[in-house]
Amino acid sequence: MSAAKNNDTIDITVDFSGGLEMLFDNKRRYSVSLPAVDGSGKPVTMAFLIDHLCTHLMKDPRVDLFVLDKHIRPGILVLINDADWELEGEEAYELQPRDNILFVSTLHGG
Amino acid sequence: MSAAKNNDTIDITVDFSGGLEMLFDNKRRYSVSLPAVDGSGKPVTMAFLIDHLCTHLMKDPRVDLFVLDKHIRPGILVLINDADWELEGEEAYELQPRDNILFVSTLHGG
Amino acid sequence: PNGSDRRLTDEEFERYSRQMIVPGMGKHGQLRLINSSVLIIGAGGLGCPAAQYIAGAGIGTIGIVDGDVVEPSNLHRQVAHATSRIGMAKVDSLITHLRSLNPLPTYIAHPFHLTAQNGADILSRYDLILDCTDNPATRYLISDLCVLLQKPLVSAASVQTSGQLIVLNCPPSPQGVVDRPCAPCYRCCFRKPPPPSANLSCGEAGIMGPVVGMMGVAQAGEAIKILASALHLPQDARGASGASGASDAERHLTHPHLLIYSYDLASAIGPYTFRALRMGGRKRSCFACGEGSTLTLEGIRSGNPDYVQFCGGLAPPPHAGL
Amino acid sequence: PNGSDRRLTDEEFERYSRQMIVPGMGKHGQLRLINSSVLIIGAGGLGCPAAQYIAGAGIGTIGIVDGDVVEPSNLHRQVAHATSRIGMAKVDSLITHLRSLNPLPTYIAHPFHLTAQNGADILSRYDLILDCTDNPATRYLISDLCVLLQKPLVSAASVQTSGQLIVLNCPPSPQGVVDRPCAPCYRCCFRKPPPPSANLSCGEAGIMGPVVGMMGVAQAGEAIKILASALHLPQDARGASGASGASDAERHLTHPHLLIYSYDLASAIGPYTFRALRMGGRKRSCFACGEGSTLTLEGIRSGNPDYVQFCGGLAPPPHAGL
Ligand SMILES: [Zn+2]
Ligand SMILES: [Zn+2]
Repeated sequence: MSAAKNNDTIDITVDFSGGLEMLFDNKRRYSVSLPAVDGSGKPVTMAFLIDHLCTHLMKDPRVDLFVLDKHIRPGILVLINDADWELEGEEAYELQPRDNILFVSTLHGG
Repeated sequence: MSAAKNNDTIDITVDFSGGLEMLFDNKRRYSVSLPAVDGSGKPVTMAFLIDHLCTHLMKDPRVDLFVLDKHIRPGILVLINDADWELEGEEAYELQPRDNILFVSTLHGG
Repeated sequence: PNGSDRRLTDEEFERYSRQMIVPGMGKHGQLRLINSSVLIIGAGGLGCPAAQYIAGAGIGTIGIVDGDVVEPSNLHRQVAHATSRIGMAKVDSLITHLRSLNPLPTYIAHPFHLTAQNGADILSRYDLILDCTDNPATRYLISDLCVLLQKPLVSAASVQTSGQLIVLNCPPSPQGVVDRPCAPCYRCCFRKPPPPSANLSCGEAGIMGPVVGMMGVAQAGEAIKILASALHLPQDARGASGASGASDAERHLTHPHLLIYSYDLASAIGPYTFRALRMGGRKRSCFACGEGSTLTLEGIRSGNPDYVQFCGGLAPPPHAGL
Repeated sequence: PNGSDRRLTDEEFERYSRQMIVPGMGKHGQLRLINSSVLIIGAGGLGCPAAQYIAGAGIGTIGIVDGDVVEPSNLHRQVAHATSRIGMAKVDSLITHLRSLNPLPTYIAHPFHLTAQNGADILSRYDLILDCTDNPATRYLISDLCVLLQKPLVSAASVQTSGQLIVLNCPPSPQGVVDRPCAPCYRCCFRKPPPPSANLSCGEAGIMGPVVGMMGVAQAGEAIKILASALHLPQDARGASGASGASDAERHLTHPHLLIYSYDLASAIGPYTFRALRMGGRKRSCFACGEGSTLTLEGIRSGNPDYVQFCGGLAPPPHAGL
């Protein structure tokens, strides 16, 4: 579907909410530039983004509050353009320019 | 700025809020298709849209609750893509495809 | 249940006049509220403001569940309690306030925590449930009971500077039905709880009063909307009272939005202060409501599933109400 | 003003502990609240919930202005009043409730309507103003006084199923300064009032309780944010307490967002339930705060401008508080 060349980039915004922003330097919004294709020439996916966030943006050593066993930990909702990523293919979703990705931890207090 | 041809159209959404929806058949959102240029070949503006709404969409006979002396009546805010239209040129603003225009009456109750 | 065609009393007309003249409410909507019953689980930071507006609107029967007593550290956000009622059961303190606001509804006190043993009996007596609790185990229990008892559920949560709200199971569908669009349950949206280390309570992590207050008032707003417009009933039971313009899916909440509120002590209101996130409908694979689910009321009563273990092995805190 | 370095008492620590542990608040934020004063104009549908959370949070001095008495038709939404206090001055009824919630603040009753004659004297005694009134004439008067007295203003309004909120004049700048970005006043955003025929009051047009309740709680949230983080003070007076990530413009509200809430009795929460609309900053041509403005406190006191005439010649309703 994507006709990206090897040195194209994709610019997206990534938001953190519900307390997750504390793991990312207390910033609620990041502009993120990703290569359009991964090392094997395939369009970059949500899985690629999550790995990128852990490697490059996360300041907090408690990675397991974001990722467990290489997947987003239970209790975090992932939204692609404000829709539950389960409606969009989850980790296999291929990122599009100007996508907004939101990670929000579910709350239980009251 | 616009290179529109005579039979092009521009598709926008128009929202009503704060009670104004009552003048428009109690619908809060309309999809509106406008000619890209007006009768004299100029790109269509907010002034054109307002005239179009009064002529084609308004069901309520009380036009003066929306337009007074050919201008939007005092007490109605106009937002172009969620920004006050005073920041965008007001009636002279040239509509762009996919614009969202919101009319909201200011409230004073409490 | 009975009396849906009765006249309003003069006292009711006077008290509810300002909401009855709102387009879409009317005498019809007011009578629906008067003939409805709502259960508010949790008399804390969410339950206090929710109960104020639910009682004010004249919902006829209002039950409150909570096993805690009022403490001084509650009072910055639990605005229906009072300093003079510190030490009193929260349920009794809240009902004291509600009765002084509006003596017309019937108030029912359930002065203990909701459990797998007592839950079904309590929830079955009400038309609509508000989850105003503060721990994952109780939240999954309430949702499972709402699936089995076919009750609409207005669920909210709040910690520190964040709030969330979603309407679930509305309108309710029989467990296991997946051949048509059905509203999701809590498990459809939030399949697994966070590990206990990632779960913050208001007691440990803190909470700003207006943040949880906003969510509680919003819960009342959704509950009143659902009951006054009968959004939880099938189309034919609602009659032709719905306003034009809203699609049946919008009315029926089969694909609800999760509202999130992000309050920032250091910044002004902006475009991301409130966001409405589009969630899916009922999931075929849902443990509670999906195809072939084996969840039963009898199972829940006898400890299956084990909610405490599911949520990481910690029992709900002794002071579970926020 | 004094005592900003004093210790918190044990009672204060206990009562405010759950908000003090929220990141960004702390003892420093709590002391700022305790040393602040807020004036709530209107003890109705907005003022009741706003006052509950402002009192709960421990703002040190809380003034209430309202000339009305409690009526039965108020009680579905004015949830800090009580059936037993029908006929009592709203100011006294509200303070009764607030004092039972939190006896620590100083409460000041102004049991009369705000007027061009008494306004400056009252507003000048407070750090921040909440406009919880119900008519255009009073709203323009309050804004003009806030410009001249350099007070931040949290303004909200609500009718039927709609609500609005905006933070104005925050931080305040001297009247007439237009050579740098300054926050707008009410007139900068709403230059002219609607014709009287288009202006709806809650008494005539109705109001859903949770809608006005949401706006009142949100007003408290913005007031607490501004005072705890000192967003109304110049950067150097605030110190280094602001969290990173927010630009100075976001913190300083020089281009505020107008929050609008659209509650729909017939539909679920959706992406347009809440919208934040970007407004401009101070307008060079503003009658009140702009370049060369001739508005003065003395003028206001002596009837210039004429707010009633400006708003279409109708005096504020005799029962002006909602
Ligand atoms: Zn389910
Ligand atoms: Zn101005």
